[in-house]
Amino acid sequence: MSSFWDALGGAFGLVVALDPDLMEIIGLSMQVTLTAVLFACLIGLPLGAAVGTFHFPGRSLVAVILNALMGLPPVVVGLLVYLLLSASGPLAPLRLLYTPAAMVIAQVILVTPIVAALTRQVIEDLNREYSEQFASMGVGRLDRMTAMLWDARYSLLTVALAGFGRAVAEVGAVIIVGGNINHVTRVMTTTIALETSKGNLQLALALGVILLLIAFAVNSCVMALRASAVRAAYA
Amino acid sequence: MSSFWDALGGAFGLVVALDPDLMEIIGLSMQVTLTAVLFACLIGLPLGAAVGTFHFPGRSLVAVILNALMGLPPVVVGLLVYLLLSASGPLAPLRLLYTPAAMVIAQVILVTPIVAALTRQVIEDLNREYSEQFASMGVGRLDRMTAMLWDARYSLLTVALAGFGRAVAEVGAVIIVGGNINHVTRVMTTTIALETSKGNLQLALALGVILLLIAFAVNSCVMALRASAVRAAYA
Amino acid sequence: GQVTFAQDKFIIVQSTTSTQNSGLFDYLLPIFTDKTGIEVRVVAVGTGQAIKNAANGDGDVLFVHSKPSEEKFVADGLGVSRADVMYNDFVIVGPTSDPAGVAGSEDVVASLKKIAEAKAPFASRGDDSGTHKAELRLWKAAGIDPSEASGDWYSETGSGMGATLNAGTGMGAYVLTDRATWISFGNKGDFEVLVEGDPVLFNQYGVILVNPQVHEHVKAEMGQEFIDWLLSDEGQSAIADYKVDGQQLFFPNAG
Amino acid sequence: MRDAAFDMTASPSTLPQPNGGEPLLDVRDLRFSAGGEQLLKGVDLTIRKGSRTLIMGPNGAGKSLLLRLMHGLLQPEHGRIFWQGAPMGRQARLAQAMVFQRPVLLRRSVLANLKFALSVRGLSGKARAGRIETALATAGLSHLARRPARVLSGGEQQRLSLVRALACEPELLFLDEPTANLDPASTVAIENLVLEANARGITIVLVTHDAGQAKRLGEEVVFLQDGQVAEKGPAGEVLTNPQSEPVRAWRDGRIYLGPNTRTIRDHASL
Amino acid sequence: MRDAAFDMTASPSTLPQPNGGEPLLDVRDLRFSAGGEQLLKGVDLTIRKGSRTLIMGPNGAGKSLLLRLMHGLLQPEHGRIFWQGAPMGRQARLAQAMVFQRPVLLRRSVLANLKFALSVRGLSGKARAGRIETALATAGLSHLARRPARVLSGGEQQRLSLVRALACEPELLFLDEPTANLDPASTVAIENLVLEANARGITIVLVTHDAGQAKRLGEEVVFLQDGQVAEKGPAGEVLTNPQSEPVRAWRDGRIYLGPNTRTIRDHASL
Ligand SMILES: Nc1ncnc2c1ncn2[C@@H]1O[C@H](COP(=O)(O)OP(=O)(O)OP(=O)(O)O)[C@@H](O)[C@H]1O
Ligand SMILES: Nc1ncnc2c1ncn2[C@@H]1O[C@H](COP(=O)(O)OP(=O)(O)OP(=O)(O)O)[C@@H](O)[C@H]1O
Ligand SMILES: [Mg+2]
Ligand SMILES: [Mg+2]
Repeated sequence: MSSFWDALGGAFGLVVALDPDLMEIIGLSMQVTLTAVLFACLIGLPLGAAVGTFHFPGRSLVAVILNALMGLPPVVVGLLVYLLLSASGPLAPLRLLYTPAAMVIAQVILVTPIVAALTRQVIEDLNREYSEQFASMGVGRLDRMTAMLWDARYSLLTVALAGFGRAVAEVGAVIIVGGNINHVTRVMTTTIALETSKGNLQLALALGVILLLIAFAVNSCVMALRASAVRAAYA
Repeated sequence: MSSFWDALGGAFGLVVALDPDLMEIIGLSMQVTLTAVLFACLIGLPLGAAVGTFHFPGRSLVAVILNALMGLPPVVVGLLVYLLLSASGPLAPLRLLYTPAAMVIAQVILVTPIVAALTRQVIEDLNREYSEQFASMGVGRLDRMTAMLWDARYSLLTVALAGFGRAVAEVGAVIIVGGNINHVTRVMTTTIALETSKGNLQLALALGVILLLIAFAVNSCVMALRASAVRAAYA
Repeated sequence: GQVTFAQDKFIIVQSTTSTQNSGLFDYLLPIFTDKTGIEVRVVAVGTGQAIKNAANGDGDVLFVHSKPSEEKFVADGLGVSRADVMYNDFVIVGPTSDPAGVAGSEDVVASLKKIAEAKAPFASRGDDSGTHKAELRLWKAAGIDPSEASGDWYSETGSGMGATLNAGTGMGAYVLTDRATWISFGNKGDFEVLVEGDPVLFNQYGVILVNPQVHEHVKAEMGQEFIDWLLSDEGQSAIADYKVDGQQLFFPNAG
Repeated sequence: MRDAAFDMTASPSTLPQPNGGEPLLDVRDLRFSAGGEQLLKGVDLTIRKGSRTLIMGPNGAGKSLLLRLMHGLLQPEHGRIFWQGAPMGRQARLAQAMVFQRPVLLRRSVLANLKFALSVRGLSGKARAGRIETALATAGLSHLARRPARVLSGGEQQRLSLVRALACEPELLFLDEPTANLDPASTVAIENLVLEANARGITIVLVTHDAGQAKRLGEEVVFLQDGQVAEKGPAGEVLTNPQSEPVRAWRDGRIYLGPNTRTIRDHASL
Repeated sequence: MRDAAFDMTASPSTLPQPNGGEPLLDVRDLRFSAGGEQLLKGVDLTIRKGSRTLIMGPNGAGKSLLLRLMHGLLQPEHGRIFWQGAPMGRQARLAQAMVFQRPVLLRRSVLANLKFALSVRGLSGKARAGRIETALATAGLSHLARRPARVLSGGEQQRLSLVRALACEPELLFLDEPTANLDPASTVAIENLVLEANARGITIVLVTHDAGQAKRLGEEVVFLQDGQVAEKGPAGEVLTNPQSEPVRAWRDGRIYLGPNTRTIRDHASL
């Protein structure tokens, strides 16, 4: 695997040299992923909290559906979004196909169920502890949800990071709706797939290592923020 | 999208008619995925529980690494396993490349961090409650872990199902190490990818719907088993 | 050769997506397997990846369409020898609205010039595949460097033929594709073949046995049997017999 | 035991009014089962407006369950609960507050716990700040306001959850063993607080195991045994001159080996 | 307060031996801080083998913290704890058991909770079954063995966690307000159980707010106030004839407004 180390060195060289092409790709990766995770959390956290908190008919069915949707195949999501946005699709006038926005849409669809399903579990566990007290205090539905989302925030960070992991690693959906178009929609994962299909396996691996390091950096930042928040809460 | 309904009808027709090719593909999908999830749980549950329970130097680093590894790109995992198993790789004598076993290995690598990272969070939350009592009783390390894994089993089901979702939907890694060889390593997701590249988008979508229904069925079974276990525990 | 167990009676062919997506293998391989009892397992990936995989020894036979790379593969000693099997041709497909007005042309270079002048959208595979390399040769002949317009009217999809065609039909862009993939492609939309018949659009497929002296586990006997059959009259006429919608996709030209 | 069929159709206005305030909460033939066992076996009870009712009885008698049912946290399996003559609803619960036997505090600071409780009642700004200050001072927790509520000592937690409930100014306050973990001074203070609140018109329902406390606070005593009311009446009478065997046994610190005790051996060594 | 430098080097054998059993647990100038505040401010204490020590004091005095430190669940910030002359270790903790103020029960049945505790001590099969049966009978929980422990009533949970600790047959038993939620009969039973265990040689350290209980059970009383020992001595003396103002205040149900109370207003309305 010595050629791998060469490739890794080369790839790092590009990063260190701030190679504009690679920087553009990394930047777009982060932009698409973080936007998608943000939206997925905006939808998935309240959704999961609602299912984890309230009793309504069909609640366990919804929980099972959310769990099942964690198994949404990326390619299928990609196709669905493609068919919606394509020139002959219903949303063609938006002209979003092969834009980063389309990739964000696909990732939101993919990541939201993960965030929602895991949030449901976390909130359900907390609700077992809080629900009688809340009922006694007459806390309204919205207040219950927000209070529990807030109090479970440290556990939910892991949920959001799971969503981030799925989004940042994802290639099947974004390549279909983004098209992996150079300088437009090319991100880390689609680049890796491309280099793989070109047979540049070592380069592909090296790019993968860089992607992982970026994911590691993001996770470290989040956990450091969390730690300092915990410290502040106890100070 | 009327052609989609035709395709879906057609695909269902194949399922209902127990079309042997489709059955073979579905069967292999399930076999690979469930085996992978089983191994991922066997590794990830104790690993996550250990990180969530014990204090050791570098513990938070390990937690961050596990979180970051949730963002392991499937293509990279596929490449890594490919390079290991390839005829010129170190594990060539096992002759596993382009077999279902290779696909299982890739998925285990992909899913284990997800199971471990989410397990860590669940167990850490439970440990906050139990740890003093356990310390007081002098419960040994192994007993602590197994006791908490057992007591958190219902929450951990959701974790395992998240792993299942990731595995069943995964295509990037299995297509590289499995090769999508007809009758040998062709599974639902690689079939969907193939049909997509053939331009049979409607058929691909229909297969995706079937895959989702299978995921839904698996989730329903798991949740039904859980519900009856809960009922038995209170009877 | 080596001892072959019953369950081991198969070979692995590293090939490209065009042969797989066109359905050729689904037609061809059962005929061969019926006759010889040898199962053929096809791994269909990008040309570059196929060659790389074969170089690693992860296949017994290489069946691609990029003559220079194939010749280099043999020259490097990785393959035993190369033989022509069949050809088809490249065509330019595009929307019926034809914004660059190239429909009916037989001059592909002139057509590319028109497309560039009109800045009409063009989707390129951009993946170093045989098709991509052929496309780049044609641009060069037209005296245009499309990479300057990359991300503008010229989109490099960095994907396989099918994915690029999906992108092309999705964004209404011209695409250079091999005819076989196009004919069997299911998502044509309002696209049709606009430019064809130029002799420079010739697309040759070759087959190579991976060198068993480099990779000793290569199933040379069975691989050679497959190659021999492909090149035989029987194999050649089987290739010619494969039709989609009444159209012949590949034209045998062995020997 | 009363006739269930009769009780189901009985409306509280047709029932005899005990002297004192008018009925605030009426419990009719309340039954409740869980885990396949009947835990409350037909409880009848009237809480009059402005009264102080003490619920007493051995561990596991069903006191906390009864409070939960009266507060509307659990749905009865049989029987009815009326709040000011109408069936219980969410509105009724908002007029009540409850201090649980095991305090449930949010994973926030002491201050944030009080803030949350008051903002749920629609209070904010100055009005809230004032009430919070009073509550903290009342609980003797002013200097601990920024501490996470979960690290408070047992007694501090109990005091916090009590003033949290009081700060909401309910019409009816349920207290489930509110002084179990308190030191003598705090116990006296809380008892005075309860009497003060009652004097302001707040109806009190209090569970306790402390006979002294019962005598100091009680008007009405309801003695539960095995999910049934064994005896009820004015506190002085029930506690000093019990008419039923369970209360006599309780007063003497004996185990009551009544008809519902499964085996004598079960309780023998206790 | 003692000189810290001296205490750090003191070994228990050089310390004067109180009459009665030899020292089992020695606490020297123990200090502990959390959340930026010093919560224990130099506690010295000797628990003699076979003795019954009562820890008393107002809410928030640091009683539960002191128990946690003595049991090795928290690490002191300063000072030392010796177990039979040697520094505390895991081995020492295995010879001790503790009943927490707020019982922590596994999310399992009553039976499974006992099973788990005993199997941790290496018991299984018949020996375990026998001890479980005794424990259940002792706690009066035999008929609830299959119930999830989390749904037990407050008193039942307290009894369960007590017999769970006793079943492990520790040398030293820490009890943090073990009868706070118990009815009079159970309180008597638990007190007898504690005396019995003590008679069998088990050393007892018990936290209580109940002066009556203290008189019934106590040999030695240690009175904590604001993280410091205000007074210690034989139970009879300390409780009937206190020498220090904090204990006098406590006995009279008054708030001690000593030097460490931040403001008078803090506690005024309590
Ligand atoms: N969900 C449940 N499933 C099974 N049994 C339950 C459930 N909830 C409560 N119980 C049982 O009901 C009985 C009454 O419980 P409750 O908490 O009302 O007792 P209590 O009178 O408040 O006792 P204590 O004085 O100990 O607090 C107990 O024996 C308890 O084990
Ligand atoms: N982790 C912590 N951070 C900040 N303060 C703490 C922490 N743990 C305990 N305290 C504080 O230490 C003080 C002593 O607590 P402790 O539980 O020992 O009291 P206690 O004497 O047992 O009181 P009670 O009789 O109410 O049980 C309390 O004021 C509590 O708020
Ligand atoms: Mg109770
Ligand atoms: Mg305490």
